[in-house]
Amino acid sequence: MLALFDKLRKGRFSHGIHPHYHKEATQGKAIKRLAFPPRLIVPVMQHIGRPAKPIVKVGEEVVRGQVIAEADGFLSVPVHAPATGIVRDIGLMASAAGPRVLSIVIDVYKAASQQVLYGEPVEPETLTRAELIQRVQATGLAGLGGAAFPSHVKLKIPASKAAHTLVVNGCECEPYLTCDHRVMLEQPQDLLQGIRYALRITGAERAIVGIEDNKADAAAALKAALRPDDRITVELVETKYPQGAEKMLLKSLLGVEVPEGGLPIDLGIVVNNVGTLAQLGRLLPSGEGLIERVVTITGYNVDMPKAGNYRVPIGTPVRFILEQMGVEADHEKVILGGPMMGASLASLDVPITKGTSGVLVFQGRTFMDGENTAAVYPCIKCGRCVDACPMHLNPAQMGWLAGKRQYGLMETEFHLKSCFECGCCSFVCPSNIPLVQYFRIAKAVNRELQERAA
Amino acid sequence: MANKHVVLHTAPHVKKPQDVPTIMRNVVYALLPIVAYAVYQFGISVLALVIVTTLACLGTERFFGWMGGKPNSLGDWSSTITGMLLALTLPPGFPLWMGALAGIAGIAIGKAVFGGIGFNVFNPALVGRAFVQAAFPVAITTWTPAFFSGRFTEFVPSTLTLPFLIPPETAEWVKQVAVDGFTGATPLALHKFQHVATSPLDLFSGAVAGSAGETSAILILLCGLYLIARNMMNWKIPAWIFIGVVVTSGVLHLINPAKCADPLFMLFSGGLMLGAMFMASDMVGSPLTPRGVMIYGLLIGGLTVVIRVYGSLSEGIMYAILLGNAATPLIDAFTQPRLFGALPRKKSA
Amino acid sequence: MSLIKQDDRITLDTFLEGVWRENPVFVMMLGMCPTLAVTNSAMNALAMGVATTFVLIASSLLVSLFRNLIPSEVRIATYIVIIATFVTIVDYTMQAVSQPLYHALGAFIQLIVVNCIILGRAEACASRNKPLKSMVNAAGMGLGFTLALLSLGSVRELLGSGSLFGLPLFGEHFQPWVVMVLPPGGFLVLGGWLLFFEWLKTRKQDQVLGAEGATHG
Amino acid sequence: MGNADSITFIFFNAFLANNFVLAMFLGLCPFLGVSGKLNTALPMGLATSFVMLVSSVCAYFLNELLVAFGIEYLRLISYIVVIASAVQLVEMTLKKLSPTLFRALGIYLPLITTNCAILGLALFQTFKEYNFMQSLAYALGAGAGFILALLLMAGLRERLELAKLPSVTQGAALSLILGGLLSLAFMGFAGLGAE
Amino acid sequence: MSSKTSMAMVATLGFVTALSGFLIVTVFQATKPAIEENKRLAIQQTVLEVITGATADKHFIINGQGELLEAAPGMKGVNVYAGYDAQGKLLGVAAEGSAQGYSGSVDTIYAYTPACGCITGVKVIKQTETPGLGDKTITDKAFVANFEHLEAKLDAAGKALANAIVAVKHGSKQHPWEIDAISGATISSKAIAKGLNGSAQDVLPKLVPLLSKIEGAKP
Amino acid sequence: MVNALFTADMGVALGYMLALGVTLAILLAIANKFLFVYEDPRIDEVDSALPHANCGACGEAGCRVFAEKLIAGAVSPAQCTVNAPENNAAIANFLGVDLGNQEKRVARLACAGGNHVAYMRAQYSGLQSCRGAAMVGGGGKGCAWGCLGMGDCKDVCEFGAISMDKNGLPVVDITKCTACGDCVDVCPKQLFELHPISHQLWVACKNLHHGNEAETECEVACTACERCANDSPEGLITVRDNLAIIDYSKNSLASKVSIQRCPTGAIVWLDDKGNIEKGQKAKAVIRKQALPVIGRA
Ligand SMILES: Cc1cc2nc3c(=O)[nH]c(=O)nc-3n(C[C@H](O)[C@H](O)[C@H](O)COP(=O)(O)O)c2cc1C
Ligand SMILES: Cc1cc2nc3c(=O)[nH]c(=O)nc-3n(C[C@H](O)[C@H](O)[C@H](O)COP(=O)(O)O)c2cc1C
Ligand SMILES: Cc1cc2nc3c(=O)[nH]c(=O)nc-3n(C[C@H](O)[C@H](O)[C@H](O)COP(=O)(O)O)c2cc1C
Ligand SMILES: Cc1cc2nc3c(=O)[nH]c(=O)nc-3n(C[C@H](O)[C@H](O)[C@H](O)CO)c2cc1C
Ligand code: SF4
Ligand code: SF4
Ligand code: SF4
Ligand code: SF4
Ligand code: FES
Repeated sequence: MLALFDKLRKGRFSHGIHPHYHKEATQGKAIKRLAFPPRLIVPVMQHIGRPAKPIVKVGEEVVRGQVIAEADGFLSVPVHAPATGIVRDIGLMASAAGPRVLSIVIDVYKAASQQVLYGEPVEPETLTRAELIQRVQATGLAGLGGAAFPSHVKLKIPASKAAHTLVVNGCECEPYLTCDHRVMLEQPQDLLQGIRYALRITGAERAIVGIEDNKADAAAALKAALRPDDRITVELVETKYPQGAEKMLLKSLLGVEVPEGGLPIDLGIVVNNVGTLAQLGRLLPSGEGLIERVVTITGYNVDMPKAGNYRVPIGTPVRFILEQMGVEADHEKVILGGPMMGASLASLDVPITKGTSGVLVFQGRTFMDGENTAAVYPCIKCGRCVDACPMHLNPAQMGWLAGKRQYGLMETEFHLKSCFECGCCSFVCPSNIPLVQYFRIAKAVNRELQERAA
Repeated sequence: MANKHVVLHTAPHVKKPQDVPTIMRNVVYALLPIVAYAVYQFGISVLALVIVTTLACLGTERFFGWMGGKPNSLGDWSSTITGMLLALTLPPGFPLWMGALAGIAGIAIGKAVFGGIGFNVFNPALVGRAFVQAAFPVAITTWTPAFFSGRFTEFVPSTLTLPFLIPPETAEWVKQVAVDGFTGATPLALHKFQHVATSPLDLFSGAVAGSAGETSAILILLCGLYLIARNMMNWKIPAWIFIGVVVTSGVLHLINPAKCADPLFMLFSGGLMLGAMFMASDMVGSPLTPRGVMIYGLLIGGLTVVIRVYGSLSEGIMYAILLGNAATPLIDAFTQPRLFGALPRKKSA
Repeated sequence: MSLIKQDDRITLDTFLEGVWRENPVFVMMLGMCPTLAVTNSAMNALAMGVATTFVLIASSLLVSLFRNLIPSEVRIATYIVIIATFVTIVDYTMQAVSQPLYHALGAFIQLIVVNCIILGRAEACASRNKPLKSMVNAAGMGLGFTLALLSLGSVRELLGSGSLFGLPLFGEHFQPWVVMVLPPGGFLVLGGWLLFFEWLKTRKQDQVLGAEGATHG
Repeated sequence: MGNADSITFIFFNAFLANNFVLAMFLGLCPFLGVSGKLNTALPMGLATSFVMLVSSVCAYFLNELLVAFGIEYLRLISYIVVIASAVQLVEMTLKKLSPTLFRALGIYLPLITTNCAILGLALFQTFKEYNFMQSLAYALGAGAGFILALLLMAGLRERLELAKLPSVTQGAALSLILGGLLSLAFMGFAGLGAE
Repeated sequence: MSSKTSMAMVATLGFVTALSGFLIVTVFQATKPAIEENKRLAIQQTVLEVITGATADKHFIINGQGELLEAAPGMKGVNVYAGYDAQGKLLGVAAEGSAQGYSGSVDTIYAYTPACGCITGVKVIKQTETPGLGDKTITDKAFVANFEHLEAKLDAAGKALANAIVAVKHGSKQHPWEIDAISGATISSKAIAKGLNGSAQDVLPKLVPLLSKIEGAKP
Repeated sequence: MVNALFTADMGVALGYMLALGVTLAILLAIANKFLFVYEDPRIDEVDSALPHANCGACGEAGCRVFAEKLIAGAVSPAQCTVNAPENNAAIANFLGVDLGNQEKRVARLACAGGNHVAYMRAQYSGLQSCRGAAMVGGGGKGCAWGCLGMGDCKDVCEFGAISMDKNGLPVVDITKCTACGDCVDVCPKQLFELHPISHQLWVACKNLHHGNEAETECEVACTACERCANDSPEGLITVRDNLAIIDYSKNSLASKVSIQRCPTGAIVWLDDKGNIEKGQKAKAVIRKQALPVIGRA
């Protein structure tokens, strides 16, 4: 009975939410290049894993594309100079998350041509898988879908496992963001090339590109660019947040559930973001490093005629971007990433990093999409969060526990670890309870306690 | 001052446009037609009753808020709902002082002691009613006729009873004003104690004895549908209750038609419609998950019929809902959602 | 026996302990069943309180006398036998004195046997102290219990029947709140008293704090 | 059904309408004391119900004996002594067989001895002159009712543990008010099963 | 565990139980007369109250074979209490009725007056109805007036009542065998009616043939 | 009357009671033999003298476990810092062991940046919790290392030892502090450390910026000027990552000399009541009210 139900539901995941998407402002605008800022702030840790080690000194001249910090082991990626200039400082600089992080500050030469000098072209088809993985690491590629997990690590299938399917995540389910959409429309060849490389590296038999059905034009563009011998299919999925979360996407496309605490590779699947693979398709043959990415720059309730998708050098401070957009310095909220999961900034001197997909400027009473106030009420047990949580958790119960600091219980009894902080629960909560924030706190505390116990 | 500064806030930065006061305010809107119809039916006595219970609820809420040093919580409208619903569950000629006491008891022991909105485990309006039902069993089973002629100018004699005193006998007065055939018993009591059936038409139009707000099932249904349409109420709760009632009474009716009325009568008589639509559906006292809601609804529906058929009382919805509220934490504990990608349970819960 | 030394002296506190600081009902929450069951009128409450006090004192005396003879394995069983004996005595005496009262209290006279206060006193006090001290303490506990029952019984009777010790107080037009003499009334009135005491306590604390703040400021 | 002596009526009456805890005021100490957590309430309820069953059977036969000897006035003392010993045996067995469970129930096991519900059951079944089957139904009903009340209470208290209670409502007062409301709700069962 | 402590245990418990047995028997013996007197008085009082004018009573038992016996402890059967006036004339016979009310059984003693073939008094001896509501059956004067003359005639065959005693909704009493219920306490009222009817249907057919015997058995 | 007592009744009753008592006693005795489980009675005794706060200050999972370990000799009574000293003494006496007194330890706060001296760069709104705020862009405080002042530590201290002063800094009442370490665990900026009260020299700052950069965020920050290190005995204070670090293994060398020339008063001397003494050269802070939120200095 239940199994039958599950079958019927294939092609979609249950729960989730339908926020206002607000993509109109930027989805029709072609990707443009943003000017180089006078100063770049390049953190050595823009990915998950071990920080890269700086290999330049203060006062040293660096050329665009040159490695300025090298990978520290396998679970790490190098950092390349996003522009030609001079290293002004290597020290603790502000980050989006708050703590000061080690960063390389580069004063950009105004007059420089900004040609990418480094890069040693190769024929990927001629390399072995191990060599390819090494080359991927050398590009400094880390997932552009948000988590910034080193791509070469993901593409290296552990010996005990085998990958049969590569899923390409073109959902872009976050409101406001359209960078992946534009990349699919404008660079289908790069993307398909990247998919082919990834198929080769992982040894998967086929690739499926999952795209939300509000981006049918992107799907059409990709289909048109397919070669007959490609083992690649393009499929439309329901437009619903968080369709782009890999677990949801796999459920929608393949009807499988990634087991609790597991990874897609446990099911023989590798998931990559379209932006990541488009970069891979370009960087792998040319041997260049990841020095810029496409970022959606837009806002709500602000006058921003230049809103659109821009190719932004890594390390560009947000302040510079806003100046370029002609936005006045005073505004209420600036968010890096999408509105559902992005971080609001305490300081505008925070740089764009490899994982940044958007810069959103919110003005006025923009916290809410509608008529609400921000006042927090006690949980009225409406169950909306339970009905919204795509992971089928019980956010209400966890919220009550968090209110009493019973973090341990949240983990042992209510699967706190399975929460991927999508924000659906907070989004629907009529009591405006900051559920996700509670869960982040709980996870952090539990992690610390475990570390201390270890 | 122009010193605007960056505001930090945790994700998500957008929200669904429905917060607690909005929902509650809409429930008030949904209740207004029912109140209006009750006033049309029973006259100014009911109007006075609604006002008194609502004021009592609001006053008690504010008093306890003040005692606990909490900010004013009247703006969330929830106490207004409590007051209105409470009045709708009381007999039209219920003495005002008893109504006030019900409001005070409902908010005080039903809500304030638990910490106010959201923390109450029982439905405050029903706590108030259960309290006065146990305190004044005679007054709460004294019904007055609907549509009596002087209803817009004249109070039911018992309405204006002085505080703490026994309400006057209304039997004589009822004889004077009643359209003939009024027996002073609700359709359920008639069926149970006298084995007299009431015509469905009367049930729909509300020309029967009963609580102020329970008599027109259709209107209640429509007002509930408004909330459902606006996604402010969980439609599954009334639905499961109706299913529970129909199934239980259907089975019992087939076994012994003399003892248990037919499902249709069960569904449209008494306070079931009001209770299922507006009181059982109060999310604070109902389970979180769809499976929990199913159990809760079936439990309430089933209990209502069982109490109506086998108990000493003719109506069981109020107690059924209170028992459902009481069982909610247990139901919740046993109907946790199944985790996405859950591994088969190794250890037992 | 115990780590923390027993004090043989009999002080005022030996007696008063049970009346207020360790009131069996309001503080220790013991013997709840009779407390709630028979307090629907002040008279019943008083009778129950007196009966319990008698059993309490008598059994304390006996337990204390035998305290050094009883092997610890059959300690509880022995205490219970002693208590049951006195309860039976009370039971028959009450039947002989007044049938209506006996019927009003029903089985709860016999259930004094299982009133945790009595066994608790036997365990905690009588088995460790000299007879006189045990009895004084038991008397205090009994008084505390009786007072608690009375405070419940009078509120419940007053509101629930409009009378006190059977005397109508509010005239014949008073509408009694029947719920008060029903089971929920018992729970709610005791809950109400506890809330009231708690409120008094916090208010007192606030005052103390306020005074401290003043001197500091 | 409907007959006051029928087994079903006795069962449901003791289970719901005249619930031992909420209407008869029996067994309140464990009801208030051990209802803080669901996973201690259930074993406690089961243990108590088991002892109820045992003592009901004991009481039935003991009463036959007492009547045969014509010494009914020794009823109370015999009941309580037998029950106390039975509980002690259960306690010892539990301690031996499942030390963890023993630890969880901790100080409450001895409380079963001094639990009015057990003795009350034995006395009431004798007063009502129930025969063996009726006594059994009575004990089962009372036990089920005790478990039900305990579980409902534990569920409510566990939930309220996570609420922001006003400072004065914490602890015993809260349990009592909950008990009052539960008892109010159980009034709905009045007369259930009667004709 | 040494056998010595075991012995001590046995000895202690034995001693204490014996001691308590002694105490209890003493008290029991001492209070027994008073208690029995109390109980007898209570019943007598009720019987004399319910049978108007009676000054003396006598307790009989009708056993399974329908024989009339003077009551003695340990007898099984239906209790009936005869009430006589000062002259020793039989005024009426009291019997017990019981039925389930709102929250428990309602037990009554009622007086049957052979002269009119009717019930002439009812007294509730035990009930657990809601105080202030269900106990109106005792206090409500209009309700008690129902039993000044409540018809309880046997049918032609003498095996059952000609008309069953029933309670009807307040204000709708039409026949002499109907009881006008208390409004708001219909259930309790009905319980009384049911108790009377049940008992009368059972007892009267047996009792009526025995009346002469009772008449003769002066107190 | 007396005669009535010696009826047959009495015989039956006495016989019955005797039989009952003896039977049950035998039953219990047998059961006792077969079902007996030994548990050290001292555990109960010791347990009863513990405070039953189950706070974990002793490092064990609750008082009973602590009692068991006490019996086993694995811990010493004074490790329960919550209990009244006389009760601990009673336990030590009862068990015949050493009290095991240790020097009292208390929680110390490594931040002096109240809202009157440290700048806020953004306005945090939302859950009033330091933990929560720290995760949202660091909470908006200019100094990324500094106290956010939302009092998680105060909330978590079971002993009521922490209060928030008017500038939003927690103050530890060292008479109440039991060194349970809860505040150490809870603070997202790791500002608390447990120290014996003899550690009186203390750096009340964790800012890793240098000189001006530090001072523009907080007026009482350690500027890494190294004066304290230079004035102190060799090795007592070192400046590492722009912050003065005290080597408490050399605590016996510590004196008030070290604090005198500190320009911001970041290094302080704590007396045995927990009062703070700053050096003579430390700039005086006269501002009382909170600084406004300013985007960037
Ligand atoms: C700590 C950690 C370890 C991971 N290890 C692997 C891995 O061994 N292999 C792999 O393919 N992906 C690995 N991932 C990547 C995940 O599969 C996933 O793609 C990544 O967390 C980003 O997903 P998200 O953006 O949905 O959060 C890891 C991620 C994290 C956070
Ligand atoms: C709630 C949530 C929403 C996500 N939405 C998207 C998305 O819209 N597009 C996307 O590419 N990745 C999204 N991700 C990340 C994916 O789960 C996954 O990590 C990513 O596709 C892996 O590709 P990458 O390693 O190339 O970044 C989301 C993750 C989460 C937790
Ligand atoms: C708390 C409570 C106690 C009640 N007690 C009694 C009672 O003792 N006796 C009784 O007949 N009905 C009792 N009732 C039942 C109602 O009053 C019932 O509606 C009534 O008996 C029906 O009679 P009516 O048709 O005359 O109104 C009680 C109801 C409640 C809520
Ligand atoms: C659909 C719906 C039904 C409600 N029903 C009730 C009700 O029956 N009684 C009541 O006191 N409040 C009711 N409320 C209001 C509110 O939830 C209630 O006051 C809370 O119990 C207070 O915590 C209702 C609210 C909604 C949205
Ligand atoms: S944030 Fe976590 S709990 Fe909330 S909806 Fe998303 S996965 Fe579920
Ligand atoms: S959505 Fe909010 S109010 Fe509703 S149950 Fe979840 S936490 Fe509670
Ligand atoms: S010390 Fe830490 S926990 Fe305490 S208020 Fe400051 S930041 Fe918060
Ligand atoms: S929380 Fe901190 S201040 Fe409070 S007692 Fe524990 S260590 Fe001391
Ligand atoms: S008094 Fe009844 S269980 Fe304690």
